[in-house]
Amino acid sequence: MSRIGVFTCHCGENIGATVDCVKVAEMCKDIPGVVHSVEYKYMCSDPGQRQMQEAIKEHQLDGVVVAACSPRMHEPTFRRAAGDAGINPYMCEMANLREHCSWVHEKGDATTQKAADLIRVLVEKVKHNEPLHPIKVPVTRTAMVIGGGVGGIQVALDIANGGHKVVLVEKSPSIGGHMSQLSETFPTLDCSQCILTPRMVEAAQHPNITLMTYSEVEKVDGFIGNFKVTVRKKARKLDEKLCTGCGLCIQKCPNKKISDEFNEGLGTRTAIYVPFPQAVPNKPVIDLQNCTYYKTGKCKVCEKMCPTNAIRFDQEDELVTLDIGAIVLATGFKLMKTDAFPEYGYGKHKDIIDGMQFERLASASGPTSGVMKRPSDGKEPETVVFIACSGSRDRAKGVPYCSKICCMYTAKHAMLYKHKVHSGKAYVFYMDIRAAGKDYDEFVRRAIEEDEVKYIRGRVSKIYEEDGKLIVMGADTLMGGEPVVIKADMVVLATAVQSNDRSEELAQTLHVSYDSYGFFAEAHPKLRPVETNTAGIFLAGACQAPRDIPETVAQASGAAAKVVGLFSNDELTREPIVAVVNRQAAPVYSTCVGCFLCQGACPYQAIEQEEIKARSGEVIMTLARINPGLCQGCGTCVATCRTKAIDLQGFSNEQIYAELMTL
Amino acid sequence: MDEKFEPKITAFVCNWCTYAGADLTGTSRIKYQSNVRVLRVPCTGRIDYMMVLKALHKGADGVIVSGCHPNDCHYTSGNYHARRRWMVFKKMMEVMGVDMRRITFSWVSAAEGARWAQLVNEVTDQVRALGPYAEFRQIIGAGIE
Amino acid sequence: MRIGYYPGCSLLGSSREFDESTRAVLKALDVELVEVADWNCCGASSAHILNHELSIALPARILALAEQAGLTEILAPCAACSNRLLSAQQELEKHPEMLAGIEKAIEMPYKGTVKIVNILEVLDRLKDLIAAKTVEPFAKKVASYYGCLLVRPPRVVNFDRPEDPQSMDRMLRAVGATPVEWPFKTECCGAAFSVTRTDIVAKLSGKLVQDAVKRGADAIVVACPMCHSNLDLRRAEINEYLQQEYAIPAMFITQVVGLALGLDPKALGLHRHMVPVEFAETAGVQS
Amino acid sequence: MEAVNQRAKELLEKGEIKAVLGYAKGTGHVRRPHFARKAGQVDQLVLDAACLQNLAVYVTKHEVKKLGKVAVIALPATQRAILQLMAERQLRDGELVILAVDGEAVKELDSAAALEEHLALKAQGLDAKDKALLAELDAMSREQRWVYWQNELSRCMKCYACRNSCPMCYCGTCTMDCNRPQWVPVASHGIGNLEYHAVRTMHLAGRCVECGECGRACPVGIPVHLLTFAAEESIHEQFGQRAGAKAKLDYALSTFKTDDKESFIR
Amino acid sequence: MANTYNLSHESLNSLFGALRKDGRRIMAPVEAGGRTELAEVETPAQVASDYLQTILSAKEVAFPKVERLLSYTIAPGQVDLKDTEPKAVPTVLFGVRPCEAKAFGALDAVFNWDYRDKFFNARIEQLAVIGLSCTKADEACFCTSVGGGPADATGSDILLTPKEGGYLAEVCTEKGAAILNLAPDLFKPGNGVDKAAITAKVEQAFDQPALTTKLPGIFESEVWTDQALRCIGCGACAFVCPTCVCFDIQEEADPKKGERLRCWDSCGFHLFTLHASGHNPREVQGARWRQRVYHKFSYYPERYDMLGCVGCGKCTRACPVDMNLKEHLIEAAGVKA
Repeated sequence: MSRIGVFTCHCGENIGATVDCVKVAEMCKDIPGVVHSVEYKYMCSDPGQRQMQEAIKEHQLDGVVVAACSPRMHEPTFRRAAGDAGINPYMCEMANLREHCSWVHEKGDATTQKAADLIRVLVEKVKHNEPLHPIKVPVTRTAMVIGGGVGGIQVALDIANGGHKVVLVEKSPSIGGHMSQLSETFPTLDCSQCILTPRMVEAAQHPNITLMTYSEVEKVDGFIGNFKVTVRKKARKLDEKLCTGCGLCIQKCPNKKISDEFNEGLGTRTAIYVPFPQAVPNKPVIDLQNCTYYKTGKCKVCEKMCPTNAIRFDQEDELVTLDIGAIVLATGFKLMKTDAFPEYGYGKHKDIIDGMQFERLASASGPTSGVMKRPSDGKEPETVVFIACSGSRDRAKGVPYCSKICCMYTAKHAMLYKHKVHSGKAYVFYMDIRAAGKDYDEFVRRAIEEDEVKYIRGRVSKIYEEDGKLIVMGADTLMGGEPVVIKADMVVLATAVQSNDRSEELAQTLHVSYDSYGFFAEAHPKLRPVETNTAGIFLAGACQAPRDIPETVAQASGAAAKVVGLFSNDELTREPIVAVVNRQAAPVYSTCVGCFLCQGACPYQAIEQEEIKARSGEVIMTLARINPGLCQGCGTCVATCRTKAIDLQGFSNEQIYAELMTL
Repeated sequence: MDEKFEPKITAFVCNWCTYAGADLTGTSRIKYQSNVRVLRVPCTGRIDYMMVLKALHKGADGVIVSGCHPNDCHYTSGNYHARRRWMVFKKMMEVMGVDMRRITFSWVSAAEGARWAQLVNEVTDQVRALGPYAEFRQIIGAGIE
Repeated sequence: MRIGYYPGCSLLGSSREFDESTRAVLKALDVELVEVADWNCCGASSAHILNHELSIALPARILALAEQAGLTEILAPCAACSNRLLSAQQELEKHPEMLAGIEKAIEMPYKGTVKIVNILEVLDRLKDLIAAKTVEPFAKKVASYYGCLLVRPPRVVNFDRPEDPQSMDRMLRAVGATPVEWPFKTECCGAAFSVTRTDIVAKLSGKLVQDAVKRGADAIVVACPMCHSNLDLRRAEINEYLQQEYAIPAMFITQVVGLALGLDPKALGLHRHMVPVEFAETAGVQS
Repeated sequence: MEAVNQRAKELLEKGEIKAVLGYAKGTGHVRRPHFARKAGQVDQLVLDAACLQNLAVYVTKHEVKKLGKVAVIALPATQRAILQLMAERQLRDGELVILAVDGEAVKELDSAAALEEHLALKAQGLDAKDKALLAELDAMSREQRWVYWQNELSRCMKCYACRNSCPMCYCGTCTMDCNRPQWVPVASHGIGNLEYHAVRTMHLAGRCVECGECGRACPVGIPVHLLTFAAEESIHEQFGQRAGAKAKLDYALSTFKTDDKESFIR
Repeated sequence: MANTYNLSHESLNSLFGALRKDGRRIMAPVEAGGRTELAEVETPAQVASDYLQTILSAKEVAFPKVERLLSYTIAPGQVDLKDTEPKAVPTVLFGVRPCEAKAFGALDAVFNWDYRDKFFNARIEQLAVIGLSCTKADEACFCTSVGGGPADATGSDILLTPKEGGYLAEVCTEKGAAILNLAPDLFKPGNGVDKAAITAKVEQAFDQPALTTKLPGIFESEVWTDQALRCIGCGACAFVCPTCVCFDIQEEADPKKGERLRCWDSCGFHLFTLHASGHNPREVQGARWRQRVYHKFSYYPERYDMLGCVGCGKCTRACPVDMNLKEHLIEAAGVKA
């Protein structure tokens, strides 16, 4: 017979005001197997926990039901306390009287009855609980950082400086990310390249960091501490060891009119190229879509010119599988394109550009060498309109959220423009100015007050072209909704920050959750912001939500700290909520019949084959076995198994059956 | 029939979405009817159809089975497997003449606290209107001398 | 092809030429138009601001009649008509609980099975045939003017791009015309102010006429009776307001297609326009 | 038949197999399963329209496996069952000699791949009679179906003839025999019978080769095969998969498509 | 004590009326959906007219497939136990075959061996059997090989044998006489008829006493394994058998209440003898099949001095794989000891 203790919590007024806790505690005394039932104001408080621990000892309890808040809140707390009192922590269960009862029902007998019922169910469950022991798994102390922008670089450097190996995977030919495209950064207006480039070089030269540029993660198997990551190293068509980065091939490449991604289509590049002069590594790649040789079978000029014979036209993609202990996602974001705006001409006007294009126009290393020239005819724009919240906070565009960085960079853009074209007129259409950050609001004020940027609070309904001008039709809501028409030479849309292309695909590869906009989901919005729901995978930067540089870097260091913390142990312990295939004495061995129908149902490929052998070595049966390191405890296999050979620890058939019998 | 018939509703919900969603209902102080008793399992993939049948056996007048929306499964695909299982199970129950108005399948995410309240209320009202599941009750004990 | 036909009031009155040209062109393309018998007012433009149920019941009756006639598709050339039909159909789909009341009001069953199409959709389907049958390419520069009701609200009409639509431009290119790039494809013409406040129409439609001419158009092409009224019937007020004699004709898309197919201008109702359909060497402003 | 028997004799004589599993004359007009273990016994084997049983039920039994390699005279349903058993890893390639009989034609097969290829040439699905029965069931109201099945199932006494005659019910420990917990009551009372047949159906959904053996086996004439047929057909309709058609396991309930179409989940 | 009477076809109506008036339920074979099964009837017209055997035996009248032995409720601090009082309705079994009537003796032997089963006895006390001799038999029948016959009156309170215009009625027991006394006018004095001439011919198939003597010596014979190779191990034979008496006790309970049920069981099931350790003394179907034969033909005679088989052939007819008991017994009888 079980000796179960029930501890009913008032949670102050939270439960107590609706549920008659005293009565509930009294009712629970009548449940067979319950030897101790009390109520207390705050069970989670120190005295509350102590009370429970003392009762465990005094009444020799072998199981505990804490009737309080959601187990998602305090189950770890009470299990720890129960464990400290000498019983197995998994002999403690929680009945959710707060979120599922007192907060959602009116005061009354029915609610009190429900509270007692909820406890009764859990008491029956606890009677069938088994003591469980945490699973220990070894840890491979190598981290993988996916994404080589400023966030990824920071994570990699922090982990590497912590003494652990890091593999930094970047899909494009160079690390640097969006930050390397920026001209100046707010609120200090220091040159982006100047502060980023040293970090890029540091990462490249760090003995603990292995750079894998022009590479993409293809497959992730395994689990925390023991991931097996397959990376596709795309063929640069070049022997990186031989290439010195002299650039001769680039100079001689006959195919020079290719739209340049790094310059956001505002400049051109060759078919063999490095994305930008400061690229790390400074080794070119051949763009297969545009290379004359791959299109026509003739050319090979680069091969002829290369002084070290580094060009390899026959090079193939390479798949590399790595043992990884932790993964940090730092895959960044993308900007909504101007063609997403019907009201602004679906991207057909060359002089309507997005924020990143403006960065390139303003950048000293950009296609105009930092001279303000509008894309259509290269003229210096005399009037520029900046439109904040282009797409952001707009349900019709599918982006109800605030993109967070646009207020600041729009102010910066207007300022940079005014610094370059002193006589120019800059207008900013905005909804609200969100300049929360150190020195941020001061920065915006400077744009308005010192650089005389005209801020108009209102939306722009339409832009059309007339006589070489862009007619911007908007409204000034601070002037009673008065229509405003501005004849502009160039319009800059602060387009919405969106999750990166294929981020959902990547999330599915890594088994991490993501929100409806494709941003990766953190494990807890407040308390676990750099972790994902998948153990061992962490987040940094704008792949989680729109972020600016300081925030990205801070989060990157946070994620790095998590990884370093994980790597501080030889092995780590995991919750024993895993599926198990039963084993019985010969000649039955197991009720598993070895049909392996469960294998397909497992999302984690955790179901392996195990052979039962006679002493002679002859295989008697082939059974399923569940790798406790891979199993995450979803229980899909349990429901699939016909012979009930698989059971889920913590949510076993016996436990659930007992709960059901109580209803 | 008892004039004050109050239906018994049993809900099987996954830990990560619907249970968390129901927690949010609480945190948001959205009220709903108290007829439902929730059983927490890790994932809809864990929900064996026998649980649903047992709930009816043990006197439930209505059953709710709920988990993460497609694509949102904490375990990436448990809910897809569950969905298939339900598609077949529902068909079977219909063939056997079980009243499927009493079994509700739904997706309620961790963010849908209001939706959980609405679902529970809708199901409770619907089952209350249907009355006790007398038909099913009749076969319990039938065939015993 | 056999298709249901709901002309609506405008096509019997102010825009008879739209009706005539639609029938003529579709006949030339071997499309059989089956006019819905005993049709009624679609409710535009006032029913929906007066009584919601009425605004649903009126179009529902038309659709129900079409169902009874065994039609699967119904063409409503007037943009306001097709807009109202679509609105009613979607409202009933979304709110099945309204159905009983509506059926009672119209005294017949309503199933919602009839697909509603506008004239551009029908022409687009026949594009290849039209191109093949074109004998006199309409080699003019044209400003394609869609107005509001053809493309808006997008969730109701779900047709073409709500800003800068393309379907009429495609059709015009198919018959040899060159659509000008202009920004006012969906700007307001003044619509129902045509009667009550001609001054507003003059201002709004005036902007359209002025810009079309400025961008070198020889004609403004429309697919809505209301647009046509404002651009054609109100041309005197427009010209007076702008202090300019704009002679650019406003034509229905069906008329343009009809001309290209070599149909008799009279059969297309060209003679009914207030602004003569004439093209000078240098179209636009007549000095 | 003669050709089959001839080949069976040959195999037995050469010692390549230890027994031939086929049909023999039984009580009255009945044909019963029969193991011919000596060449001389082969002549007892008959093959005619009265041979109905799905012989695949025997090939997973350890008593039969212990005999050694067996040749099975396999009608189409038996072929499908053997293929499904192979996909479910209950039989290996080469473990059996499959004498596939389809009308007059006989083919000797010994691997899942060969069986798959062989079966691919044949139409699958229910015959007209069973389709009509399902349609009849379908035409009933929900309440009528409930009454129909409760009437039928009231006769069930859980003799498990349906289970034991099914080639796919090879589990060493059937879920019905699992008692910790006892999900399905042992007793054959109202709820016990409903739950048993629901479980049996769900366990065969996606695995049923539609031989109808369970219905034939039932001593009290409950058309239990209609349940598994309905499940299997619905799986075929909804997911396009069929049991007993593929050498590689293609189990509808452990695979999924992200766009599986249903309309009932709120 | 058999007294012989004539009973006309027409008088059956009155007899049924008299029985029902006396408060007795009449159970008889009826046709339902192509099957012959036992069911409650009100008039003779409802009784199946031309049948060989019912699928299930008549044993369920006294030994139902599921019966409640006791129930209990659990309240705080106490268990409230309630014994089940057997519901015994006065019943007349009409028209069962002599073999089945005889089988009640085999059931009685077990239910009253050392422990007297109150459930069985309560029902038997209230039961009267009006048997009906067989005028036809099939290949499965072998009553004459096990001491019975198509017109054997053992076990019947009244045995009817069809003849022209009605039945020959042999009133065999006091229970039978009591029925006669309900409607004495219907039973006309009749003279003896040559029953053998009217009833079915069932040839004796094997020498049962010799087989029973031989069985202990051929326990290890391969004949059992060979015969059982075809057996799929279901319980159809046991469940239709009029003498099979094995049952399983099941407790169905939740934290608040429970009940104890007695359910039919079968020695043919693998689970029947499975130990909790996983060991199974009857691991293979051959052993289980042998048990079935030995129980009926060796252990029964040894323990109760009677056979556990009445040769009705129901098992053969019900078997999905045509395990023909008669044929198998003939084969066993031929095995060299």
